[in-house]
Parts: sequence; C-alpha cells; structure tokens
Amino acid sequence: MIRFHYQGQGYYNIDLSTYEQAFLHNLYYAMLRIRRIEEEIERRYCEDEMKTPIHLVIGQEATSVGSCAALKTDDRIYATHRTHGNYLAKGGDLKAMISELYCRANGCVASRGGSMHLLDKKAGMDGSSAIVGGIIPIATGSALAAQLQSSDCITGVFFGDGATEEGALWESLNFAALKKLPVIYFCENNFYSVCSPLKNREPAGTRIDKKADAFGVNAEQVDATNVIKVYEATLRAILRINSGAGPAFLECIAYRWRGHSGAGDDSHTGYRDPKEVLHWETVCPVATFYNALIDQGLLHENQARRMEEMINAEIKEAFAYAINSPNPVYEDLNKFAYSD
Amino acid sequence: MIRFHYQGQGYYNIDLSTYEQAFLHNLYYAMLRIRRIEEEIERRYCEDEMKTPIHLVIGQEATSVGSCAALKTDDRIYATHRTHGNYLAKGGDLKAMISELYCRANGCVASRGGSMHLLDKKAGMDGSSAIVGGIIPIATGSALAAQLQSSDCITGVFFGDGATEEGALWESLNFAALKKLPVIYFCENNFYSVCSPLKNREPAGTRIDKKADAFGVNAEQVDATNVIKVYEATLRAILRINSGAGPAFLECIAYRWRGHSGAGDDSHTGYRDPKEVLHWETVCPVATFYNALIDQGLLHENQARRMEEMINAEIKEAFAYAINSPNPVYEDLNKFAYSD
Amino acid sequence: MPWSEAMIKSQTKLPASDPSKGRVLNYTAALNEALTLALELDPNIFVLGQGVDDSSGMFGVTKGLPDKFDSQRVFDTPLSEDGMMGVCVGAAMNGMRPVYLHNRPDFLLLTFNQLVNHASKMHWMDSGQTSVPMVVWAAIGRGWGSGSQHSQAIQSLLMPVPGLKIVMPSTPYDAKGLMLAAIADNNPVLIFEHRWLMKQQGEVPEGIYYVPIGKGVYRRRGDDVTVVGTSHILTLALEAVDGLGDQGITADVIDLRTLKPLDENIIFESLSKTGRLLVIDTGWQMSGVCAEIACLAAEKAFHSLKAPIRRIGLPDLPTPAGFTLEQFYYPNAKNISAVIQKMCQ
Amino acid sequence: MPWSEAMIKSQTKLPASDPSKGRVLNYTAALNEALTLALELDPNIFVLGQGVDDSSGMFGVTKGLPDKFDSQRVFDTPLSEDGMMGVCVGAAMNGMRPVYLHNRPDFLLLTFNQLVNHASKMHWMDSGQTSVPMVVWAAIGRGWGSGSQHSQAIQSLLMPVPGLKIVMPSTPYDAKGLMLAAIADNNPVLIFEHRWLMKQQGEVPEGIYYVPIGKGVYRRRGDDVTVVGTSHILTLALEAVDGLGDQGITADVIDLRTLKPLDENIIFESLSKTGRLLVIDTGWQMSGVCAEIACLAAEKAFHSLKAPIRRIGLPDLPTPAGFTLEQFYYPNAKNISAVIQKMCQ
Ligand SMILES: Cc1ncc(C[n+]2csc(CCOP(=O)(O)OP(=O)(O)O)c2C)c(N)n1
Ligand SMILES: Cc1ncc(C[n+]2csc(CCOP(=O)(O)OP(=O)(O)O)c2C)c(N)n1
Ligand SMILES: [Mg+2]
Ligand SMILES: [Mg+2]
Repeated sequence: MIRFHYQGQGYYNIDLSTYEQAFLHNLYYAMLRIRRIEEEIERRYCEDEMKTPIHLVIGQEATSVGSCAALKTDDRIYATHRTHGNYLAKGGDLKAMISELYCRANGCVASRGGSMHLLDKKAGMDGSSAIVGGIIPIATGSALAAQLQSSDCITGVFFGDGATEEGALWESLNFAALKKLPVIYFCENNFYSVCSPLKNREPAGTRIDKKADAFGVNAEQVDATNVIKVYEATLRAILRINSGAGPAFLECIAYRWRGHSGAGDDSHTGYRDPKEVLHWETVCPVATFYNALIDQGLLHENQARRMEEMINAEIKEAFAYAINSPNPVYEDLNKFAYSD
Repeated sequence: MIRFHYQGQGYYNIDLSTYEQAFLHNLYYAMLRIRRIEEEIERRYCEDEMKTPIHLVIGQEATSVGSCAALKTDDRIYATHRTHGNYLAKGGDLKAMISELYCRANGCVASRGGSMHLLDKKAGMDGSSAIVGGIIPIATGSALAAQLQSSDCITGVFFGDGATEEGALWESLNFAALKKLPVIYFCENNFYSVCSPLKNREPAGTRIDKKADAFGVNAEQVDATNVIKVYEATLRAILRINSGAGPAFLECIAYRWRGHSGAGDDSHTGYRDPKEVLHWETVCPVATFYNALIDQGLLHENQARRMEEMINAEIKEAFAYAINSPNPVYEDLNKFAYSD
Repeated sequence: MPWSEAMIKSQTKLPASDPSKGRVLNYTAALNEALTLALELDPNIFVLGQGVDDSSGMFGVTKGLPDKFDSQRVFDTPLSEDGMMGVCVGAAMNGMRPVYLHNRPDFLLLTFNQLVNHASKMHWMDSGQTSVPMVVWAAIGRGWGSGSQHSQAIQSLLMPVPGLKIVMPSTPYDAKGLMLAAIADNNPVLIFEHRWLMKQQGEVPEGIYYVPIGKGVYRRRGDDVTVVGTSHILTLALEAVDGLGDQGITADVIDLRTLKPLDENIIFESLSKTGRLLVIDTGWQMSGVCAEIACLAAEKAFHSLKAPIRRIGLPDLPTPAGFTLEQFYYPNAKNISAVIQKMCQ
Repeated sequence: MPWSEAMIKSQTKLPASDPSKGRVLNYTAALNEALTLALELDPNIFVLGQGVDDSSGMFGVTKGLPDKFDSQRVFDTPLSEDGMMGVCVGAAMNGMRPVYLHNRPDFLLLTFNQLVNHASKMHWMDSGQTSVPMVVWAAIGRGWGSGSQHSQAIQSLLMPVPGLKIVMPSTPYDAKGLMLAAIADNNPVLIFEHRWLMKQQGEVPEGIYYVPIGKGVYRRRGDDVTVVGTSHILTLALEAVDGLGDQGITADVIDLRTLKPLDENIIFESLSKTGRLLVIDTGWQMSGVCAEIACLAAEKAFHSLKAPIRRIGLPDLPTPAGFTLEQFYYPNAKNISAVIQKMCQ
C-alpha cells in the first residue's frame, strides 16, 4: 500500500527559459554529483572500510541543491545526521568528506565526527548534530550572532520531519520569530523517521508548515522533487529576511529512496511498500530535471556525458586520496580537550 | 501605560436564568472562598511563619472554579507553582493546605512540598510541579493511563502563558492529539511570567490557542473573568473527549492582581502600570458575578453575608488547626526514600 | 550492513556458560523473553519507544511483541523524548507500569527534567502517596562511528540522584532477571545495557525469575585484588583476570549488577581479604561510578586497604567516531591486565 | 517578603575581611561589577536570562545593566531553557560570548541535551575548529520552601562531562574574579553560586582581575586534618574549624574554587602533612564531587592517608520544603565540627 502518495511534480512541463543556462547546469551538476557520490559510497560500503553509519540522501538531492544555490558562501548552514547532501551542496570539500568516512586523520574533522558530523567552515557548512533536533537551537544562535554583529550572514538549518516532534524546534521558532532572526528552517519531510511513518508520530490532519506559521514564522510547503521550487522558495525567504521580516520555514517534501541508514533500500523489512519507492522514483529530482533541460534544449547529451565523466574522475580521485591517507595516531586523541 | 487592555466581559448583561440557583451559588461561593483564603494567607504572610513561597491567584479564580465545576471528583487535575486556586476548586482539604503552608507534619504532603506542591488525591487534585511546564507531560501520561484502563476519568492540567514557551508542552499536545487522549489543557494566560510581559517572550501577532490548534488539539480562547464561560468551554471540551475526538486546549485569559509571588501588588517595581491592575479590577471575576447574581435576583445579600461568615469561620478554624499542628520530626525525613 | 553489527559480532565471545547446565539464549533473546513474560503477566505493563514495533525491534529486544500484543501495549512514539518520559511518569503515577526503551543513553539527556526533577522525586514529594513504577532502558553504543553523541554511558550523571535505581547487567541471565525485577519494582529504574553484550550467549532459565536489585555477585574468586564493575567492561576484566592465572595472580571479580542501590558489603568483604581495589566502569572515569566505589572503600574499608586504589574508565574526553581513535579511547583487557599486574607487584 | 530574603539575611555573617585592606562589597555587587566590566570590555559579550532586565535583576546581579547597555546586550528570554541554551551555543560558536543566567540550577536539568550533548563536545568534535566560549550561571537555592525542585546543587551531575568547566566561588572576591575569568575562557563554563552567600561582604578590588580557573586556595592553615570543598558549605567548614581552635585542633581548609578542572596538587600537598581528609559539598554526598576528591586521594595520595576519608554532603534524598525538615536535611557547622573532632581522636 502506498501510504505517502506522489506529491511531487518533478520537472514535467516547467518553463526554465528565464534562467541562465550556466545556472541550470550548475544545479543539475550539483544534484548529479551528490547522487553519484552517494552511489559510490553505497557501492563500497559493504567493504566495511568506511566504519561509520551512513544516511543517504538519494531522492532528496533537490532540497540541498536548490537551497544552497540561493545562499552565499558566507551564509552558514547546519545539518542533522543526514549530512552528505547539505555538505556537498554548500561546497564542502569532497576529499575531506571521504577521508572522514574512512576515519582518516585528514578527514574534515580528523576522524572525530564521522558521517554524521561533517563540516567545512570555509564553505559555510558549519556543523551538524547526530541528536535529532539538537542542531536547531544552535543554528538559531548562529543567526542571533549574525544579528548582533550586524552581519548579512543568513543561517540555514536542515532537519527531518522527525525533528518537528522535538520541543527544541518550537522553542527555537518562537525565539527566532520574536527576534526576527535571519534564519531559514529547512524541514526535509520524507515521511519517515527510521522505519516509523509520519502517521504514527503526528496526528492526522496536522501540517508541519501550519504549525510553524502559528508560531509566527512565515512558512510554506515546497515540492522538493523540484529543485527550482526549492531555489525560488529559498530566494523568497532570503528577501523576507533581508527586508527585516524575520525567519522562514520551508517544509521540503521529498522521499528517501534508500533505507534510513546503510546501503540499499530496506522496504523488504515491511515498514513501507516497495511500490511507494518506485512511485517516488518516477519523480526523481535529478532525472526529471535532466529531461526538462534536454527537452527544452538547455542541455546537450554530450554536455551531460562530460559532467558524468568529471564527477566520475573527481570521485575516483577522492576515494583514492582517502584510502591512501594516514590514520590518526595516539597523540591526536588528547588534542582539543579544551579550547585555549 | 496599559499594555494588556481590558479583554474580559466580567458578568455585565449575562442571562443566568438557565442555571440552577444552587449551582450558581456554589460557583460564587467557591470563588469567594478562594479569594478570602488567599487574602488571609496574604495578611498573615508577613508574620514569616508560612515559610514557603506563595503564588496568589487573586483575579484568576474563575479559571479554577469554572473548570472544576465541570469535572467529576474522579477526574484528575494537575497544577503548576500557582496551585492554590486549582487545589481549592477541585475540593482539596483546606486544613491540610494551610498546615502545608505552615510546614506542619500534617500538611497535605507532610511538609515536603510547600505551597508549590499541594495535592489531595481524594479530591482528584493529583499533584503539581514547581518546574514551569514540567507537569504537562505528566498530566498527559495520566490521560494515557485512563485511556489504557478504559476509564472515563478526564485529566485537566493548569499552567501559565510562560509554560507555552517550553518545548514539553508541544511534545505533549502532539502526543495527546495523536492518541486522542482524554485531557484538557488549561492555559491560564495572565500576560506575565514573573515580571516579564508576554510581548518580551512571544512574537507579536501569534496566539497561543492558534498554536495549539495547529498541533491538532481543538482550542479556544476563553474570557476567564467570566466563570460561566470557563464552565461552558470546559463542558464542551468534555463532550468532545467523551465523543472520542480527543484533547482540548482552553486559553483562559485573566489577570493576576498581585505580584508574581509573595503578598501584595508589586506594580511599583515598574514592570507594569498600576493602572493596568486597576483596569482589570473592574472586571473582577468574583464581584461582577456577585453583581449579576444580585441584579438578576439569584442571590440575596443576606445569603451572600452568610457565605462570607461560613468562609470566615472555616478559615479561622483552618489556620488555628495548622498553627497548633506539630512540626515534623527527624525520623520523618528518611521515610519514602523509595517506594516498597 | 546494519550500523555496527559487524563490529559487535567480532567482539562476541563464545558461550560463557556450559549448555549442559540449562537452556542457552543470547542476550537479546533473554530480554525479549523478559518483556514477553511481563506483558503476559500484568495488563498494566506496556512497552514504548521509538521503533519498538519495527522489524529490527530495538536490536531484537522487542521483536515479535507487536504480533503478540495489542498496539496499545507495545507502541512506537514520536521523537519527543522529554515529553514521552513525562507521559511515562504520569502513567506510572496512575496505575500503569511503562517500560520505555531507547536506542541510546545519549537520548536520555533530553529527558533529565522529567527523570531528575520529576520521576525521581514524586514518591518522596508526595510523602509516599504516589509511586512511579517505570523502567527506562537504553543501550550504550560503541564502535562503527558511534562517536560523541551515540556512545555515552551516562550512569555517572544519574547516580547522585536520590530516588532512582540504576541497573547494568553483564550476562543474559541477569539481563532477563533484572528486567523482570525492574518492571516489578515500584520506583523508576534505569537499565543501561551495552551494545557489545547483545550477542553474548548464556544460560537463561525459562519462566519468570528475579535477580535482586542491589545485590552484587562474585564472577571470580581470588586473593590478590578486588575488581569491581558492571556491564561490558566486566567481561573485559574477566578476560584480563583469567589471563593472569599463569602469573599466579588471582582476583575477586565482583559484578555489582546494580549501581544504585549499591552493594557495598560485598566489596568490603572482598577487600578484607585482598586489600587491593580496582574499580572499572564503561563510562567516564572522572567523578561518578568509579569514584563512588573508591570513596566508599576509603571511608568504610580503609583499614583493609594495602595499596592505592586504582580505577579504569574512559578518559576525560568525548568519544571519537573514527575506528583508530576509538582503539586509543577505550580500555581493553590488556590495559586492565597491566594495571592489575602493577597493583600486585 | 521576597521569597527567602528573610532566611538569607539571617544566615549572613559579618564582613569576612578587614575593610582597611580595601574596598568592601557584597557578593551580588561584586558579580554586578564583573558583568558591567565585561560588557564594557567586549562588544561580543552579552547577558541573557529570564528576568535579567527586571527590577530585582537576578538577585541584584544584573541590576542597572539594562540602563547602561543596549537591549541587545542584556535581555530577557522566553521560558525555553533548552532552546536558549542551544542559542547560546550557536552564538558562541560564531564569535559571541553569551553569559546565560538562571535563577536555579534545577532549571539547567532542562538543558542537558544542549549542555552535555552539544556545548561540551563541539570544540572537540570539530577538531578544534570551533570554540564555545559561554558562561552558564545559576544560584543554588535553599530555605523558605525551596523544596525538591528549587534547591538542587547539580555539580555532581556535570562533573563527569568532558569539555565543561565548573566554578563554585565562596567569596565576593572570587565571585567577581572567577566570573571575569569564566567570561574570558574559551570553553563552556558553569558557575554555581549559592543563594546564602549573596549577602556576604568582602574585599573586592576595583577593575578587572581574574581568579584562575583550576586553582584552589588555602582558607586556613593547620596540621590535623585537610578539609576540601567549595561554595557555601566551605563557609560552614570555616566556622567549624575556627571553633575547634580551643580544643587544639587545626586544619587546612582548601577552597577549590573550581571543581573542573580540579586542583588536585593542593590537596595532595596538604594531605602529605595532615594525613586526614574531609571532603564537603553543598550537593548530594553520593557519587560525584565528594567521591571524586576522595578517590583522587585514595589513588594518588594513598601513602599520605592516616585514617579513613570522611565526606559530608546531602543525604540520598530530595530536599524537603518545610523549615523543620530542612534543618534535619542540611549539614551545619556543628555536624562538620563533630566529624572533624572524631577524625582527630
Ligand atoms: C534525540 C534523538 N532521538 C532519536 C535519535 C535516533 N534517530 C537517529 S536519526 C532518526 C530519524 C529521524 O527522522 P527525521 O528527523 O525525519 O530525519 P530523516 O532520517 O528522515 O532524514 C532517529 C529517530 C537521535 N539520533 N536523536
Ligand atoms: C523551567 C522553569 N523555568 C523557570 C522557572 C521560574 N519561574 C517560576 S514561576 C515562573 C513564571 C511562569 O509564568 P507563567 O507560566 O505565565 O505562570 P504564572 O506565574 O503567570 O501563573 C517562572 C519563570 C521555573 N520554576 N521553572
Ligand atoms: Mg524523515
Ligand atoms: Mg503568566
């Protein structure tokens, strides 16, 4: 039984002619890159050499890519356990990421965080928490810092539908709305928390965006199989913030094709119908965008092929780099017990 | 400057003829009794013999009385630090309460809880927490117990506007709505948390009842200077619960005439305009109800006088009882470290 | 590869007990049986937690329960740890006996308001008029990148709190018997399991039996040193001690099984013979469990002590996620063995 | 009568220090001055908390600040302890230095997810790329019906946590100097004050000075016993020790001033002379602060010890609200004196 029906539009029949071609290519490239990187992680995961939990974002790439395309490098984002897409879309270093997954000394946090705690401060990917909801108040504090410093930095924070059940979110929204903080809350609603469907956790008839709205945070629901919709909603949120009207909340709806963690789909365990996955695959954010670009003559097949090649080469290099990187040594353990 | 304007209707121009006279007398008596008891506590507080913080409910009596009039003895209520009105309206024993304030061995919790932790299980006043918001999930659990036991017990829980900023409330509402629990959330919105006005804590334009509604809990705003309005809203909530439609949320608006804690008004400290207090005194829940009853010939002055006398006598007796009661002894301390 | 299963399997030792002695079950199956028996026994018992009804069934601990029992008796919850903890408190105060399961103790840090400010105090504050019979269960994580936020053994943060009980089993037999005892107890009882014990096999009788809360047990008897601890690190200590026989070193190894209440007499009894104390814990070494046990000895068994007390726990650092760093972070049987040897020189 | 003011006044001793030595201030004024100086010094410092801008000004500690500084630098917060703690962490990670004040440590139990899972770990998890310079301040309540939920001294629950610092001053001088040091520190620092110290007078120099975090100090010098503690109970210990002079008993009284990092050397130094240790704490006696200090001595100064270690803290019970029960619950100078006498027999 398909519980969470097709709600996305994908890219069918969307006119993209108002956008610069290079921009559209970048969006496509960024989504494709995330997809291919995760597929490679997945492929190699069974080797048991990436000794870290992984939470793949396959099927949900458009949220990270659409939102980060609207943010500046200086803007900061924060993430939850499902970090890969956020990290890569914001410009996080691939080699440092793969090294982190391989527990290497030159991982982005020197093998202290693993897959659930990727960060690249130069790119404005400022951190994450493996505690559901835990990063939300922290991101709100980042926005407070920006406000107090009169900086034009905007903070974005990504989290799942499950996090909307944690009180910390509502405390954060209240404070952000009260102080009109420059923060955008990206709720990636994929209908599941691990194997628990939304309907087991939130009452029928309620809507996450409506709750945020009642807390005084301008909220909208976004079809997050459509990268342009995410991009445009993020732009609207940024305009709002820059006008001084305060925070925004985007409920980005997309579907996780793989299991909650690890490699592969886990629909066979019974918590969701494999048909549901197939259903959502028809509105693949990457493929439907590709088709639209091709159809509208905005991308040529050989350009796309070159992209695949570039990504492929980059991935190969990153994995080779990571695998050949050194492990941490004993002395590393005691570093940074306190900040000087 | 009057920040929180007159919003109550008091009793002016309300037709009470559909109610039984005895019922109306009981409502009036219950409100008057709370008022007089608190006035006596206040008067004696400066003697420094009640070594306990007090949080007077003067001005807000109608919430407790109107709601508890609709609840059965077997229904359970839970409270926050501002316990007196809830305890008395639900039928809590006065002597045990005053003894508790005087730290006596025969206080309602044997001098372990003080004013912020009154309870009388026989009356269905089941407890309270001095931690703002802390009792809300517990009361929700009481409702879950009732549901699991297929009992018709309804749980009511009282808390202030400040508690709506605690994440625990929203976690509780979500769960109660999900499971359609038999619980009524009474938010006593008196616009202040200690000296902090609502506008410093919640964004302009938001409404507490609307938030609860967005969480799937049927919510309404109630003029809680009007005991009948509270009573009727509670009845509606009970009907809803009994029909299986789940929890209700009543935002009961009234004003605290006294300081946050201790005796007397504290408006002179500057956090509110003394005029604001005077303003709200014109819609006194007790006096306006009295006037309506008198005007409509539903109460005679000498009946009212007899009520005053009865209350007076009860208060005298209770204080004398408490003051002459024994203090706890050393051996009491170690009792109930664990439950057998 | 389910997160960290590979790691746990590689850590699992052969059956600890002789199958001829009775039925052998693994740790998770023992817990599963305890929950099944409890749910059959008393309609007021219910089991809740994130994912207790999914196919993995909380590491297997709740597997099959959703088929056997009503969905009101075994249910999934929203991601609202603090709220749900309070819901358990309120249900327990009103005749129910919740058993609230968590993947990780780290998530209990969200619930300290309900655990410490409420659950632990209600019975006492209400002057005995209320009881709060509830069980809070969580499995300490380790390995495969669990990292700082999915590996914490927080018993030391809860041990000072009056009114709580804390249980940390180390064998399938105890896991079952202590779970049943915890459910039967009229107080809030915390059970901290360890992920790396969950594939252990051991003798587990059928039916209901109780392991008393507050009673330690000797796992080895010896003369030179007293080793005191619980849970996973106790199995490492046994390995260490068993390896020292060649060198003529023997030890009393005491499994406290519960940290609060704490069986101090068994420690003093042993110390009066050995005079040497090594305290071990799966959590941070500083403050808390190790320190409490050492302090008790220095207070009440001082005249038995022949040498400085030693303790082994985790260093004063968060847990690293990476595999190599983890090897440096966690003590192992070799470390324990070296300390014991040094103590006995 | 502001809640418990009467009680605190009755507990306040005469000025501890000689006014001829310098300017005398009371404890709250010293803290107020520290905050004022800090806010003037660095625009990135800000002060927040429930009621910091009201007329009572957090027991007087923030009085006048809202007039002197912008409302962005000193502000009231919603009743969202956990959320606001996270907001502080996020602000601190991005160049700000929040000073977050709470009426009571009890309310910090709502924030353990942010304190323990986040604030304490970020610097380490980020491999040094992030710092979290923030101060969390709370005043331990006592008396006038504070009761179980408004009196908890929770330092023992936080002491095991890597990455945190814990400060517990006992004099106006230290209160100011440690507050300034805590604000200057690049880590999350918890300051636990005690309500019953807040009317104490003492010598407090003007201007900025720092009391080093992690350094204890002798408050008395003597030969027979070493008394180690912090905060309010230390003042009781001084009273006890001063009263024992007649009987020829003298003590080293060590005020640790900070519990984490803990100055173990000063303890060992003193023990090498006295050989007797009494550990005292304003919190629960079981597990945590008292135990840690005792354990350190039994580990590292064992050969100095001549007699069993003793500890005095609160019993393993919640705090009663009532006046009479409170007298039984809290240790006083007489109890401490009796224990010292017994230790020296
Ligand atoms: C406070 C807390 N509770 C539970 C968990 C275990 N957990 C990790 S990820 C996850 C699912 C969260 O679902 P959602 O927020 O919807 O994010 P998604 O995985 O779907 O992206 C859970 C329950 C956790 N890490 N933290
Ligand atoms: C978690 C927590 N934070 C702060 C406090 C201190 N406090 C006690 S009562 C109170 C005011 C609460 O305001 P509200 O909920 O509106 O109730 P009211 O006093 O107005 O009835 C505060 C802040 C507390 N007891 N618990
Ligand atoms: Mg999800
Ligand atoms: Mg209020």
